[in-house]
Amino acid sequence: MSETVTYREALNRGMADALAEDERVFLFGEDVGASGGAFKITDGLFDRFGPKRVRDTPISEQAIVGTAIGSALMGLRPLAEIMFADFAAVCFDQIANELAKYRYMTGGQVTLPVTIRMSNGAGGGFGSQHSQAAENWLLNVPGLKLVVPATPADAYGLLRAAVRDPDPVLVFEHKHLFNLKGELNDPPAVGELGKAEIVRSGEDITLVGTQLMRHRCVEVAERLADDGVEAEVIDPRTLAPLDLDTIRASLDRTNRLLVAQECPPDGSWGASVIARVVGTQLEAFDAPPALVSAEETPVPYAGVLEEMWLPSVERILDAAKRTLDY
Amino acid sequence: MSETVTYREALNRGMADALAEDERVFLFGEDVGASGGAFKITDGLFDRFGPKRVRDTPISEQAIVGTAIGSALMGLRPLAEIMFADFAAVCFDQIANELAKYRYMTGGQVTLPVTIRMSNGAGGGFGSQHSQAAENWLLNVPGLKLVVPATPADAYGLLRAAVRDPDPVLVFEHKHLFNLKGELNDPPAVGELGKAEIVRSGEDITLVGTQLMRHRCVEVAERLADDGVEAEVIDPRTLAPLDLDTIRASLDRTNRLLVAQECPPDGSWGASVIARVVGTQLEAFDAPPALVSAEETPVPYAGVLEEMWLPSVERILDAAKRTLDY
Amino acid sequence: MSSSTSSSTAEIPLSEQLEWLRLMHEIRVFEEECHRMFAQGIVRGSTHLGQGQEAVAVGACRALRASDTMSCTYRGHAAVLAKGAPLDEAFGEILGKGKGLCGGKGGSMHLTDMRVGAIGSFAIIGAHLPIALGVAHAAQYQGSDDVTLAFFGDGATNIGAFHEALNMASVWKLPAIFVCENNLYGEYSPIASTTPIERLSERAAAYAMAGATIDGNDVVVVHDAVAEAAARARAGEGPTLIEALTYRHKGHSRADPAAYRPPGELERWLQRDPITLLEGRLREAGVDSERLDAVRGRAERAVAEALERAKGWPDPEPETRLEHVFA
Amino acid sequence: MSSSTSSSTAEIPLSEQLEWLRLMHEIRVFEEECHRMFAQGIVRGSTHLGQGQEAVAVGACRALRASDTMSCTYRGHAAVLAKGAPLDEAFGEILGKGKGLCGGKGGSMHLTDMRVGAIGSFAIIGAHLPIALGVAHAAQYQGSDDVTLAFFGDGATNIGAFHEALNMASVWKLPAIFVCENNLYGEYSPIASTTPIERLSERAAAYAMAGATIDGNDVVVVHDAVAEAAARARAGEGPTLIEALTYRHKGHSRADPAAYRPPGELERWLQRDPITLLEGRLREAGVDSERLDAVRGRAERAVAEALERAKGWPDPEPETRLEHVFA
Ligand SMILES: Cc1ncc(C[n+]2csc(CCOP(=O)(O)OP(=O)(O)O)c2C)c(N)n1
Ligand SMILES: Cc1ncc(C[n+]2csc(CCOP(=O)(O)OP(=O)(O)O)c2C)c(N)n1
Ligand SMILES: [Mg+2]
Ligand SMILES: [Mg+2]
Repeated sequence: MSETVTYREALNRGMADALAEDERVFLFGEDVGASGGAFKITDGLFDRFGPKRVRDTPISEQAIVGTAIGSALMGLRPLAEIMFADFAAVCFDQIANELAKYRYMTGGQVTLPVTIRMSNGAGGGFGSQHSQAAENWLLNVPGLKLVVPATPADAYGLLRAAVRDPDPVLVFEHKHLFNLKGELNDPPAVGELGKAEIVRSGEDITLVGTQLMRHRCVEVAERLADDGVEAEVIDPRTLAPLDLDTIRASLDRTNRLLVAQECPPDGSWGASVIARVVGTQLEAFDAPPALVSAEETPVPYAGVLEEMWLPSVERILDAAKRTLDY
Repeated sequence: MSETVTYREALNRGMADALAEDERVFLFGEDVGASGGAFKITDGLFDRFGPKRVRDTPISEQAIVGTAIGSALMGLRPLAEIMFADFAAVCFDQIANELAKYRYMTGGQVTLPVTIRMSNGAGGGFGSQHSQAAENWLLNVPGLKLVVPATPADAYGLLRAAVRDPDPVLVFEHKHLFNLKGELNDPPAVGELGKAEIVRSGEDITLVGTQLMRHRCVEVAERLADDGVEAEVIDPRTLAPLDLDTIRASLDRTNRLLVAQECPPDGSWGASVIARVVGTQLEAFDAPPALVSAEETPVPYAGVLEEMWLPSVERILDAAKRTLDY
Repeated sequence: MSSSTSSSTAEIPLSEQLEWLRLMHEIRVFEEECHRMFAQGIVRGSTHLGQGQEAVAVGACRALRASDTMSCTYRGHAAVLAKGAPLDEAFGEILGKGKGLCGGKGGSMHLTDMRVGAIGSFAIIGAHLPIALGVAHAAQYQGSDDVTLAFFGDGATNIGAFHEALNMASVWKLPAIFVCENNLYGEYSPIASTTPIERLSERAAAYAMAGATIDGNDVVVVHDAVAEAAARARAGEGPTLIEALTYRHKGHSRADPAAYRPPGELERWLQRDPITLLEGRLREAGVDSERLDAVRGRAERAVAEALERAKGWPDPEPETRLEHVFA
Repeated sequence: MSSSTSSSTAEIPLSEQLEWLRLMHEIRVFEEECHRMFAQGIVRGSTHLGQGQEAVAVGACRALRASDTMSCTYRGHAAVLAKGAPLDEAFGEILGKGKGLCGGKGGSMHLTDMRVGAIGSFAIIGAHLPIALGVAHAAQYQGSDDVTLAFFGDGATNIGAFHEALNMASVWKLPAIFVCENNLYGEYSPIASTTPIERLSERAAAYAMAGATIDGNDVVVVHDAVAEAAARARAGEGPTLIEALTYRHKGHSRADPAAYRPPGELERWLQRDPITLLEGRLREAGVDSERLDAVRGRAERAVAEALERAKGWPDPEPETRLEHVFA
C-alpha cells in the first residue's frame, strides 16, 4: 500500500512518527510549535504532542544548537529546526566546532544523537541570504552526517534514519521541493544513511545530482533518451557518508560522469566527488568529468537572474552532450 | 638589498607599512594593542601608531567583523584580526553572509576593502578547535579573496596587497610558520593576489601545496631529486582568486599532479583544484591526480597523533612515487 | 532607567508635520501595493510589510541629517523610503527590475540606497547591528559628527549579534542609535514566550547605555526621542537604545494570516493607527480635512505613478548577474 | 540586584572544610606541575592555569551533587578536578597519553570526565553556555532535579553565545547556574577596556535572572552562593548568574609574563590567596598547623604520585586517532 503525499507532508509525518516512537525525541526551534513553522512543516505536531515535546525557542540559533548538543549528552534525541540553512552561519561554531568534534575531543566519552533540520536551496526568490545550499560549508568538517533528500519517500525515510542515528545529522530540506508529490509506503520505510539511489539506469553516461538537481538530471535523462542515449541518474541522498561505490560502479559501466549542483564549484560536494573518483579511476573516463555548477556569485533575487544562476535543464543537457560527444 | 626576517616579523612590518602608507587603515582585534597580540605579531604597533589606529576590542568576533564591514562602507580600510582562524566559526555569518555578499546584493553600491587576518593551521598541539585550516570553510562562498602565505616575503607582500585591495580579503597566517626565516627585500615588495609561485622547476611531476605543505612539498622534491626525479613545486599563495593557469601549464609539462593539503579531502581546496583541472585537461594526466590530505577526523591533541594527522613528508613522498610509478 | 518621552509637537513646524504625514501615507500605500503584488504573484519570494509601524520609520529618519546613515531589517521598506529612497526604484527592486535600487539583485529584504544613507536592509536577524558599529566607528575615526541609526525588532534582542554590538558600541562610545521596533511578536511568537523581560529598553543597563521606551505610534514622540539620542551621540556621549512600542497590522510575511493574535488586539491598535494619530493632532492644530485629504491624495498619486514607472522597466540584463562580486 | 553573600562557615563541618583545603592544595600543586612541564617543553600547545582561583572551582563544585553536571573553559583544570576527575588521568590528558581522560585527543583545553559529571572544557569563548542549556533542559525534560553549572570568564560575558544562553535559560526556567570567574582580565585586557559595566552580575537583570556578586576567593562564600542557586534551580525557579571576584596569579597562558598588571595588584591579591584564607579560617576554628601541614603534604604526595603514574603511561595507539569521529 502506498499513498501520494508532498515532501512537506512526508517530513511532517516523519517527525510525528519519530516523536511517537521514542519519548526521548523532542522537536524545537523558532515557531515550530502552535504556529506550525515558517513553512508549515511542523503543522499539528504541537497539538498532538504538547508543549514539552514540541517547543518554541527565542531567535537564538546558537542556543538552539547548544540545546541540542547538551540534551543529547544527557540521553535525549533532539530534533532541532534551523529555519533556513543559511542561518547555519550564525551558529556555525556550535555545529562545526562543538557538535562535530565533541565525541572525538572527549575520546569517545559521549555520543551525540542530534538531528538538525534546515530549509535549503534556491529558486524561490528569497535572495542571497535565504537561498544557499549550505551543506557545502560543512563538507570539510568531519563528524557530521549530511542528508539531502529529493523525494517525499527520502524526506520521510532519511529524517527517520537521522533521528535514530547515534551521530549528529544535518537534514537539508529543499524549499523548492516542499510541494513536490510522491509515493510513500504505508507504513513508510525508514531509510538508510549512506546509500545512493539509482534513479534511472543507463549505460551511456552517469548523471549525479541531489535535491532540485536530481530532478533536473532526470529531465535531462529523458531528453537524452529521445535521442537514444541512456543516462544513469544517481542521487547520493547523503553527502556524508557518501556512497561512492554506487557512483564508481556506474562510471565503470558508462565511462562518462556529470555532476550537477546548485552551488559554485569550489569547495563543493560535486568537486569532492570528482576528485575522489578520478583519483582512483582515471582510466574509466572516456571524457573529462563534467561539473555543472551554479554561477560563482551570491544568489541573485530577480527571477530572470536566479534562473540563470541555477543550472537549468538546458545547461545540464548541453554539458551532457558535450561529454557524450567528447 | 635584502634582510633575513621571520614570518612573524614580516607580518609585523607589513602592518606597519600599511598603517604608515594610508591614514584610512586601522588595525583592531582582541589584544592587538599594547600587549602586542597573542602571537606577538602586532608588537610595537600600538606604541608607534597610537590608540586610534591600533585598537583593542572585547571578545566579540561578530562585532569585530561587523566593525570592519561598516568602517569599510564609510571609506576606511579596516585591518581586523581574528585570533585563531577557527574562530571564524563564531562570526561566520558576518563573513559568509554579510561581508562576502554585501557588494553583490546592493548591486555594486558599495566596495568593501576589508582585510581580516587569522592564525591558521595545525602542528602546534593546540587541539581540535585551534588548529584548523579554516579557509576550506569559505571556498564555496563567492565574494571573498583567500590568501595563504607560506614565506616571510609572501606574508609581507600579500598582506600589503590585501590591504590595498578594494575587496574583502582573508589572510590566513600559519601558526607553524611564525618563526620561519626568509629573505625580505628592502624595500619589501608588495605582492599580487592571484599569482602562484613556481617554487622549484621540474619536468616529472607537479606538486601543489600551500603554507606548511608547500615546505613539505619542497622537501619531497629534494628527496625525489636524490633519485633523479625533478618535481615542480607550485604554491598557489591565494586560493581565491586561484592561479589555475600556472598549475595547468605545469601539468601540461609534467603530466602528473599531486596536491598536498592539511585538511580532510571533501570540500577542500585541493579537491577543487583537481576537479577543475581534470575537467579540461583529462588527457594531460599520465597518472591519476593524487590528493594527499589530512585524516578525516578533527585535529587530535597528542603530538604523536597530530603528526600522523598532518600529511608528512613521507606520506607525500610515497604518494608522489606512486604517481610517478603509475 | 527607561522613560517615556512625551510629545512636544509644539516645537515642530506644521509644514514639517504635514511632510511627515505625506511620507507616512506614501509608505502605507507603498506597502499596500506590495501586498497586492505579492497576492497577485507578480513578485516572488517573501515580503514583510510594516503597515502600522510607519511612525517609527518616519519619526526616526526625519530626526536624522542627510549625511547620517540608517540600517534596517527585511521589514525595511518604510525605513528606506523615510530616509529618502525614491519610490520607483524601491518598487523596481522589489519587482526585480534592472533599474531597481540594487539592480534587482537584492530584493525586498535588501533595499539599499547609499545615496541617501540607507546603507542596507538585512535579512539575517541582528546582522546589521555589528555593522552599524563600524559605520559609527568610521564617523568617530574621521572626526565627523554624523550618527548612524539601526532599526531592529523585539525578537532580534535575543540574538548574539545584538549583545556584541551594544556592548562594544558602549565601550567605544560610538555615535549609534539602536531603535527596537517592539511590535509584540517575532514571527508568530509573542514576545513573552521568547524574552523574560517586558521592557526591552531595560537591556540598555547591561551596557551602561542610555535607554528609553517610547510610544512608537506617535511620530512626534519618536522624532524627539531620536533627536535627543542623536544630539548625545554627536556630542560624543555614546549610543542609545530606544524601544518604540508599535504594532504591525498585517501578518509577519505574506504567508501569515496572523491567527495567533488574541481577539481585539488588532482592533485596539488600529485605533492608535499612527496616521490617524497624526491627522488628529494636525486637526487639533487647525489643519482642515481638505488639506489632509490633499496630502493623502498627493501621496497616493506619487505611489501610483512610481509603481507605473517601475512596472514598465525591463528585467535586468543577463550579464549583470555576474557583476559586483568583486570591485 | 547584585548582592554579596556573606560567609556562613559555621554550618559547614570542619571535616568538609579540610577536604576542600586538600582539594585546593591538590589543584594548586597540579597547576604548578603543569607550569613546570610546559616550561620544560614536555607538553606542547598552550595552557591556561588557575592558581589563585581555586576557591571558585572547589566551592562551586562541592556545592553540587555527584549527579549534577559542570562545564568549564580552557582554564578548567581546577574545575574538572574539583568535580572529581582523577589527578593521574587529568595529567595523562595534558601529557597526551592514551590513558588520559580523553585518550590524548582533547588536551589541556578540553579535559572531560563524564563519569563525574565534568561534561567538558571548552576552548571557544562562551561555546559551552548554549550547551549547558541543553544539559539543564534534559534534567527538566526527564523530571530529574539535577542542575548544571557552567564556569566562564569575565571576558566571556561579551560574546553572543553568553547572551543567547542566559536569555533562553531564563525563558525556559532551566536548572542552570552560570558562574562568572571575574579575574579582572580577558587575556591581557583589563575588563574596563572591553566591558562598560563593572559589576557583571548586573547583566542578570537583562534576563530577569537572579544575580549576585560574591567573594570568589572565599571558598565558603562560593559554596553557599552556589548551594543557594542550586536549591532555587532544583525547585524549578530557574537559573542564576553568579559573579565570583577572583584573580589569577599567573599570566593568561604560558606565553604571558603579565606585564600589563599595575604594580602592587598581584601582591594585594596574594594576600587574599584562597588557600591562605581558608587556612586562616580553619586556624581560627582551632585546627593546628600540624594538621594543616598534613593536609598539604597529603595533597602534594597525591599529585606527585599521579604525575609519576601518568608520565609512565604510553602514547596513544596510532589507530585511536581514527576512532570516535562517529559512534
Ligand atoms: C538569524 C535568523 N534567524 C531567524 C530568522 C527568521 N526570521 C525572520 S523575521 C523573524 C522574526 C523577527 O522578529 P522581530 O525581531 O520581532 O522583528 P519583526 O519581524 O517583528 O519586525 C525570524 C525569526 C532570520 N531571518 N534570521
Ligand atoms: C571565540 C573566542 N575568541 C577568542 C578566544 C581567545 N581567548 C582565549 S582566552 C581569552 C580571554 C578570555 O578571558 P576571560 O573570559 O576573562 O577568561 P580568563 O581567561 O580570564 O579565565 C581569549 C580572548 C577564544 N578562545 N575564543
Ligand atoms: Mg517583532
Ligand atoms: Mg578573565
